[in-house]
Order: sequence, then C-alpha cells, then structure tokens
Amino acid sequence: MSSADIYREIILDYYRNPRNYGKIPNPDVAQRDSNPLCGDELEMHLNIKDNKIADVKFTGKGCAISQASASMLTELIMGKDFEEVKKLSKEDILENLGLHDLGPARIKCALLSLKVLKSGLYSYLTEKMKDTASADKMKEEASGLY
Amino acid sequence: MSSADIYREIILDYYRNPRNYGKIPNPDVAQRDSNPLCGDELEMHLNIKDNKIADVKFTGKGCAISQASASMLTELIMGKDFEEVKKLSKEDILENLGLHDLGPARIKCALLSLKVLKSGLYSYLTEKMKDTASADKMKEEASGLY
Amino acid sequence: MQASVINIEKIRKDFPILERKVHKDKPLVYLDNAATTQKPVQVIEAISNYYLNYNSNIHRAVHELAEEATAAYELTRDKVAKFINAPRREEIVFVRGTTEAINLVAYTWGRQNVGKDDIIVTTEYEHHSNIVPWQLLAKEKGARIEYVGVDDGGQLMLEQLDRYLETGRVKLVTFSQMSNVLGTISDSEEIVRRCKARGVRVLVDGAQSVPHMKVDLQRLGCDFFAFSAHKMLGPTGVGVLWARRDLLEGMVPFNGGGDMIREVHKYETTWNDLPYKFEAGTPNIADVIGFGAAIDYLEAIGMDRVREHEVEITRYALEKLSEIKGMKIYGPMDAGKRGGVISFNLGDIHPHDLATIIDEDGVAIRSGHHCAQVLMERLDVSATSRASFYIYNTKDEVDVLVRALNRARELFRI
Amino acid sequence: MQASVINIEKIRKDFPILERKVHKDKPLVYLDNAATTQKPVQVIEAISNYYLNYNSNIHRAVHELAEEATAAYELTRDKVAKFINAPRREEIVFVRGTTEAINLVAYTWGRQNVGKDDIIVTTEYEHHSNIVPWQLLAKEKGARIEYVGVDDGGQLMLEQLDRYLETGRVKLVTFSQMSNVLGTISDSEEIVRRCKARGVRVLVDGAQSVPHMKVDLQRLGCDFFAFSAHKMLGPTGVGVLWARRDLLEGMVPFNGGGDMIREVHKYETTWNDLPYKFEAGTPNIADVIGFGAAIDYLEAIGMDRVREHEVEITRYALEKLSEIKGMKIYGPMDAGKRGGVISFNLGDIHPHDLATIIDEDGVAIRSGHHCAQVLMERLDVSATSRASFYIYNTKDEVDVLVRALNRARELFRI
Ligand SMILES: Cc1ncc(COP(=O)(O)O)c(C=O)c1O
Ligand SMILES: Cc1ncc(COP(=O)(O)O)c(C=O)c1O
Repeated sequence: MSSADIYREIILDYYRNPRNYGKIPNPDVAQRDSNPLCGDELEMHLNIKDNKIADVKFTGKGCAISQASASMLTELIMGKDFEEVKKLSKEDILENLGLHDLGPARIKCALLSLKVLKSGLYSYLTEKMKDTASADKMKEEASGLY
Repeated sequence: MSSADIYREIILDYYRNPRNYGKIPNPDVAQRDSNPLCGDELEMHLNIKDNKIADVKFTGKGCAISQASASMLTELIMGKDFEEVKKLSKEDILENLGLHDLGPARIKCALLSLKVLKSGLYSYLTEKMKDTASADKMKEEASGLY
Repeated sequence: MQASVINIEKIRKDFPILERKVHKDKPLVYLDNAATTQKPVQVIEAISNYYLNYNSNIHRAVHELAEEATAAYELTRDKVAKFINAPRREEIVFVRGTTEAINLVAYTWGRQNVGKDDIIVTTEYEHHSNIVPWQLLAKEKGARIEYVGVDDGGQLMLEQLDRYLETGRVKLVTFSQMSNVLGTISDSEEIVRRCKARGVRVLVDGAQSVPHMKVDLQRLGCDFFAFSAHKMLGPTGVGVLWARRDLLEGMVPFNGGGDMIREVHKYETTWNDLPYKFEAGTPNIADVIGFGAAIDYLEAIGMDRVREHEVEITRYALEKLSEIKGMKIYGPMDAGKRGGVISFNLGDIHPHDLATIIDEDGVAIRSGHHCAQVLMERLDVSATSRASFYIYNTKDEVDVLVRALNRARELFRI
Repeated sequence: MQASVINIEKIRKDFPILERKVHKDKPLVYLDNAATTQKPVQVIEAISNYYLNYNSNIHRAVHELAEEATAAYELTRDKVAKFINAPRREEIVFVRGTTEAINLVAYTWGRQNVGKDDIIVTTEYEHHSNIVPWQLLAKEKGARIEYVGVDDGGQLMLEQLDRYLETGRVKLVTFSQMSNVLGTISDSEEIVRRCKARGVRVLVDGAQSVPHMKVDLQRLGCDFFAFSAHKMLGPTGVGVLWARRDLLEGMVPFNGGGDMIREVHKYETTWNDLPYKFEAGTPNIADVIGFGAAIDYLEAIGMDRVREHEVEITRYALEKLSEIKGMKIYGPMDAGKRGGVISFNLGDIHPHDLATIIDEDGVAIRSGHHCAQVLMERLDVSATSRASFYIYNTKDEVDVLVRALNRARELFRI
C-alpha cells in the first residue's frame, strides 16, 4: 500500500495522541519488548479481573505504525473477554489498523504490540494460572509473529 | 618445465639414494622445519669448524624434489667456507638442482632445505657467535624464501 | 560417455570450467572435488544477479532493495532447513564454513560445558577443523581429548568409543559423517544412539556427507551439525551450523556486533532472537543467496541419484586403479558403502610428485595430508594422493586418470 | 549532471544497478552507502571469472587451477597492503568483515592481555561491533569498559581520554576513524599519539574511513586496524584485520582448523606462519579476488578524488537539507572536515516512517539506530534517518532526496 494510504489522518492522530498511554501501578501483567532491527520499544501493562481485561496501558517509542498499532490494540482489548483476547491474530490487528500489504520490515512494526501482548499472556498463564498448555501456545504464537 | 625434465635420472637417484642422510651426534647446529602446505619434514645437522662446514647431514620425508634438493645442498656446502654458505641464494639452489620455472607450490619443495639451513645459521649466529646483525639477516632471508 | 543415472551431458553444460584446457591443450579432468567443487552457471548467475539488481545490506533497512535482499537471504535459510530436514529454520546459522561452525561450538557451548578432566572424543580420521578447536578448548579448560581409532579396513573402532563413554566423563563426541581421506561413511546413527544412551552431546561434521548423500537431521538425532557450501556447488565463504534450538538458546554468543543484539547499552547488552544472535556483522549476503541456487540445483537432480552416480563411478575407479602395478588404496573397497573419495599411493612416488606429473595431463587431484595429519600418522604415511568425484565426472575421466598414473609410473621406473 | 572532480557519468555506467527502477517506475537513488556500497561490473566479473575459469581450493594443491587461484587470492593481499600502506603483506589477515576482525583481536590479544580491573576505552559513537566484543571480554575478565564522550558538535572529548589514560590501567583504546552516524572524522593521529605516549595499544575501526579517504597505516601508527570490503565496492563476506607483525606473532590463534597449522599431532599442534595462522579453513576465495578488483577500481580513480567528490556532494546536501522546515541535522556541519554520512530527523516523523515514504520516490536511505544505540542514547533520540554518499552519487540525486523529504513533511502535515 502507498504511504498516503498508510499515514492516514487516523494513524497520525493515534501516533500523536495515543489513547491508553501510560502505566498501571501494580499491574497483573507487565511486559516489555523491543524490535532488534529498528530499536522500537514497547511496554504493556494489563489488569485482568473476572476473566476480562479490566485495564490496559502502554508506553513506548517508535514509528507511527508501531505506536498507533499499540494504542489501537489497547482500545480493542479493553473490557474484552480474556479468551477472546488470547485468540487475537495477526490478521485481526492489521484489519483493526486498516493496514494491508505492508512490506516484511514494516509489518513487524505493526505487530510488535501483539507480540508484547502474547508474551505478557504467556507469563500470566504460566505464573498466575499455571496453565502451561495455553501458555506454550501463546509463546509459540508470539515467536511466530516474526 | 615438464615433469620429464624435473624427474631426471639424477633427481630420482638422489631421492632414492640420498647422500649425507642421517644425523650427527652433538651437532653444532640442529634445525628442523616442515612445510605446512604439504607436510614435508626436514632436519639438518651441521658441524662448523675453522669457519668451514666440517660436516652436514639431513633426515626427512617428502617429495623427490625436496629430498633430492636437501641431499644436493649438503653436498654443495660440505667443506665450504662459512661466509660463502651464508650467501647461498634461491637461485644457487635451483641452479645446482637444474630446476627452473617450477610453479609456486613446487618451488617451496625445492627451497625447504635452504630455509632450514638459513634458520639453522640464524640460531648458530645468535647463540654461538652473538652476531645479531648477521643472524637477523639470515632470519629475514629464511622467511623471504616463501 | 556412458549411460548414467543422471543426465551427465546436460549437467556438464552447466559447468563452463569443464570446457577449459590446462597446460595449453589438455582438457581439464577435475578430480579434486573433496577440496571444493565446481559451480554451475545457475549459482554464478544468482550471485551476479544479486549484485546487478538488488544488492543491499539486510535486516535493518526498509527500502525496496533491502527488502528484496533480506527475503532472498532468508529464503536460503528455508532451503537449507528443508535440504537437511532440520526441525526449525531458526536453527540454521550461516557461518563461513565447516571450520567456523565447529569453532563457534567450541567457543560457546564448549567453554560453557567442558571443564577440567572432562573428555572430548573425536576420531583418528577427522579433518584438522574437527581436532584443533577441541585441542584449544581442552588446553584452556584442562580437559582431555581422546581419539576413536581407525581399523585397517578404514572403519571406526566403536568399542573404543564405548570405553570412553563408560568413564562417565565424556562431554562431547564429535566425528565426520564421511572421511575426507578414506571415503568411509561413519555409522552415524549408531554412534549417536550410543552417545544419547549416556546423555552425551554429539557434533557431526557433514562437510563431506551433505554434498554427496541424503542427510536427514531428524533421523540422525545429533546435537550439532556443520557443513560448507563450497563443497556442494555453492560459493566459497558460506557454511552452516545447525544446532538444536534449546542448545542455541542456552549458548552465549560467539562474535559480538551488529545484528546479533537486541539492545546495546554502555554497560550491558541483550541478544537478538535465533539465529541472528550468532550472525554478528554484515553476513556474506551474496554467497548465501548463491548457496540457495546450489541447493536448488542438487534438489533438481535428487540426492539419491547424486549418490547412485557416485557409487557407480567410484566402483569403476576402484576397479581400474587396483589394476595398476604398485598401487596401494586406503579405505573401504566396497563402493556401495563408501563415498567417492579415493586415497592412494603409487610405488615410492611421493604424492606431490605424482600430482605434478599427472597435472601435465590435465588431471587435477589433491596430494598431501588432506588436513588429516593424525590419520596420516595412523596410516604411517607422510601423504597420499586423492581423487574425488562429483556429479559431472565420467568414467572416461577415470580412464584419463589411469593413463596418467601409468605415465608417472614409467617416469619413476616402477 | 554537474561538473565534478571525477567522471561521474563514466563511473555510473559501471554500476548497472543504478539504471534500475524501484516501485515500478522510480529511478533508484541509492543513498545507503554507509551500510553497503554498490559494486562495479569489474568486481562482479572478477568473481564470475574466477568461478568460470579457475575455481579451486588454494594453498595446498599443486594442480594448475590451484596455482592460479592461490596466486590471485594472494595478489589481493598485496593490493590491500599497498592500498593502506601497511608495512608487510603478512600482516594482512582476511576475515569476513570489520566485525570479525575486532572479535578476533578481542578473543586473542584481548584474552591474553586484558585482566581484572583493566580498562578498555571506546567511544560513544562506536558501532556495536566495536562495543559488544569488548563488553564480552570485560565481563569474562572482570575488566571495565569506558567511553570517550561526544560533544554537541559531534566531536570526541579527548580530555576524557586523557583522564582514563592517567589511571595507568588502560590496556586498549579503540575507536572509529569515521563515525557511521555523524560522519565525524576522528583526530586519529592525535589519539594514537596520546596512547603511544603511555604505551597503550590502539585499535582503529576503519570501516567508514578506508572506503572514503586515503588511509596510511604507517602514518597513523596504530596497532590494529579493521575494515570491510563490502563498504568499498567489494563483495560481501570479506574484510581485513591488519596488525603489527610482532603482535600477530605473540597472539594465540583464533579459529583452529585447516591452513592455520604447521603440524597437527593427537595432543599437540604447532601453528603456521603469518598470516595463515589466523585464516583457518577454506577462506572466501572468490570474494577476496573480487575485493582485489574493487581496490583496483578505487586506485584508478584515486582516493583523493573520491574524497573531493564526496566533500562536494556533502556540502551541497548539508546546505539543501538545512533549508527544509523542521529539519535537524546531527554531527559536524563543515563538509571539509567530515565524511559523506548525514544523519537527521524531520519534525516528529519517525525515521522508519520517513524511509518508507521516500522509498516510494525511489530514494533508499537508512533509518534506525545504525548499530549505534549508545550514540542514540547520547543524542537522546530513538533513531535517525541517514543519507550516505559514494562516488556514483550526484547533486541531482540530492535534489530528489530533498523533494521526497518535502513530500513526507506534507503527508505528516509539518
Ligand atoms: C564504523 C563501523 N564499524 C563496523 C562496522 C561493521 O562492519 P561489518 O558489518 O562489515 O562487519 C560498520 C558497518 O556496518 C561500521 O560502519
Ligand atoms: C571432513 C571435513 N571437515 C571439515 C572441512 C573444513 O571445511 P572448510 O574448509 O570449508 O571450513 C573439510 C574440508 O576441507 C572436510 O573435508
């Protein structure tokens, strides 16, 4: 897709005015990752209650795609059922962002937040839920993203 | 030069019946070297008296060229003035062997014995004669051979 | 040209160097394939094409050239994984060659896991690259290096392996899947089985096996595996280390620098994901891409047919060489159970002299210790001559070799 | 096209890739030369020619192909020695690239000479390849790593170097002769002078300097020097470590294996002469030969003229870029005293987004941390955009860059 299509008003708006930016004190999940290729950094905090995402925030630095993607992802999962969030796929994220046909380098920017989310869920499932089967699935999915 | 020219009767004879083959008990100089490319080995023993090569012997294993060259070199220097022996050049050796235009790999076979000789003289000049200037020259010449 | 399981006339057309004359007018008979093979135009063009059309550094840029170059480079990783049936693409680490692959293991896993009085077991028919790195490691750690002996038929004496394993102090067993001197094909699966039964790690040097026969890592079951592109139609400067993911994850990095890091700070640094953690600096991009074309070429022929062709030509060569007066051949004599590498000596002609003489007839063989001095000591020779075959060699070429050897024999009056 | 000190139209004809279109119809404007340069046909053909006509493993065989290949490979060593005015050919060690060269020094000289509480001094503008190997070494030995800071003009603060030197505990000072981000040319001779006055060893990273200016090792006076072929018209997979002979002689080997040995026995091994002691295994023969052609190409133009051309284009680019609204340029602004590498940021556009946008206009620049995260921290940015020039770049191309940047500015409404 052309850059005029990528850098639509809405992406720039989420880049410049990210929703759910910040940290949660004592979160249930705190997960950080960085993209070794470009140096983008992302940290995501989650609170999970009654099998729902009770709260989610993120901080980070990086390109418009990675930051808008992270912010939109937090909006997407806020209040959602935990089981649904576990199922989120690469396609869901790109759909939500309205971004298609990104090249192999830039698609990583769009998926960094999902990678961080899945890695966070892995830790949560392992440590708090003792559910190794689901946890391993999350880990595989996270590392399969790129 | 063609192999028929290289492997003349005389070279084969020196290869199969090497003159001055063996070791000298308590030699003034004992020097060993090997060619890392082909594994040829050569050890040369010298006795030096009254500034002359009083005795010289060699042992080794290797190709016809390296063994014949070593044997012919021992004959060439036996009884010679020390100063003359120090001056021996690559060209002298090849002349003596009757070998010209050897390729870069095989010329090392022909010159291994001269290299061992010069290295041996280096040690002798350093340790017994305390003549570092001449010694260093020998060392440079030895390493310049190939 | 004789009928063969492969279309040898068609294949030879892909190797322009085989049309070349040496020593003015002698057609080249290239029998030094165990040292390095020739390259088909497909490989040469893959490299030129990269430089002519999409040369760029990889992984870190977003421009179009970089994306094309990155995709092509990473595609070879997939091809390699499939070629040797590795479980995962991220277990394929690109290095310069077999030598660097083995040193990488010695410097990382070795230094982490081998301690004082531990034993590293190798064999008497190893290439120097599978001996010297372990000597260096053993010296640093105060460990010992031991050798599985080779019997007179050129086979490893596995009862010696058992004896070392029984000590309980062996940390690694490392051996070549095919000897580059004797052509012996090691009983790899059996060796791995014995080691695994004792929980001992195994490295397999596949430098001579991968080019010449189907290798299936999942069947083999070893822990580390190494080979070189240049011995299998690929360019110089590329090789592969494969290791199981859990081992790679536990290993400290080898070289430090670009691409292998996640975050660098002044006083601490974290590592990139596999396999990049072990690929520091700008890699040999063009040649990795060329290596991909080499694998395509071999896959198109089929490794079973490559092997069949070599068995046929090796059988013929063993037969013809045996007829020469004064000939001594080292290694197994059953062509069906060995590789296409034949080491020999002819009378008292030193291999160097022999190689020089037959080079005049256009025949390129190797002579010397073949980077296997420990084996030379075992065979009690200072050197051997070695003829080694590949997909483009013919029985006619074996005949040229035999005629040339007979000429040498006459020159030396044997 | 503007008049230039070099015949740029003629030069561009030697680089077929520059005729290429990207994104369907946009002429390629390649400004990512600090990452890797393009290759002239002369280099590409030197490589093909090797494979088509005289491919063989080197050093150990006596047949004709091997002799030709060995001679060509060794000829590049002579060319390199002459190009950087090294005192001796045997001080030139071929490696994969700058990264491997530096790691080689860390693994050999470093492990022999750096001990607990010793200090290794590097700088804030180093490439990861000149930081991470020293972090690894420092960690192993309990040594410390310290950084000479970079001032706001992009220059090293040499008074900090003096303070470290005064401790008497510095074992090595290592720095880049030209920063790959800021374009700063280090005051190398002065740094070497200060180190030598204290008997401290110096490594110079010449990855960005050797391709772009005349380097004279005998004048520079350092102990170790490293650079990569692929950044100077040469192929990927080749680089050079130069070190003084006496240092190389005292150093333990790095990788063990073929070619680096003199005699291998079961329990002890002796090393080959320089430089082979440090070139284990089959080297990257084809690309070393290709590298020779790259040096010939640069010599034919003349390094002084290469430098003059780059100063001219850098001056023009600094001027034009400065005029863009929202532009921030990092590093020295005097083109006569810096290299042709310009890092910048445009408004709040992240470099990755910027590179993606202008790639659509055919302009290839690099974006990110440029393997210099320590410098990014110092500049307090997460990334920069970087345009870097070479002999084939024109002022017209700078204009295309500027137009593309303005389009990005509009897209981001800056
Ligand atoms: C200053 C500097 N040092 C070292 C390197 C590393 O070089 P290579 O990736 O060729 O090993 C580079 C380039 O990437 C560089 O610019
Ligand atoms: C069995 C074996 N191992 C290792 C090597 C070393 O391979 P390279 O020189 O490509 O590193 C070779 C070939 O030289 C070999 O035949």
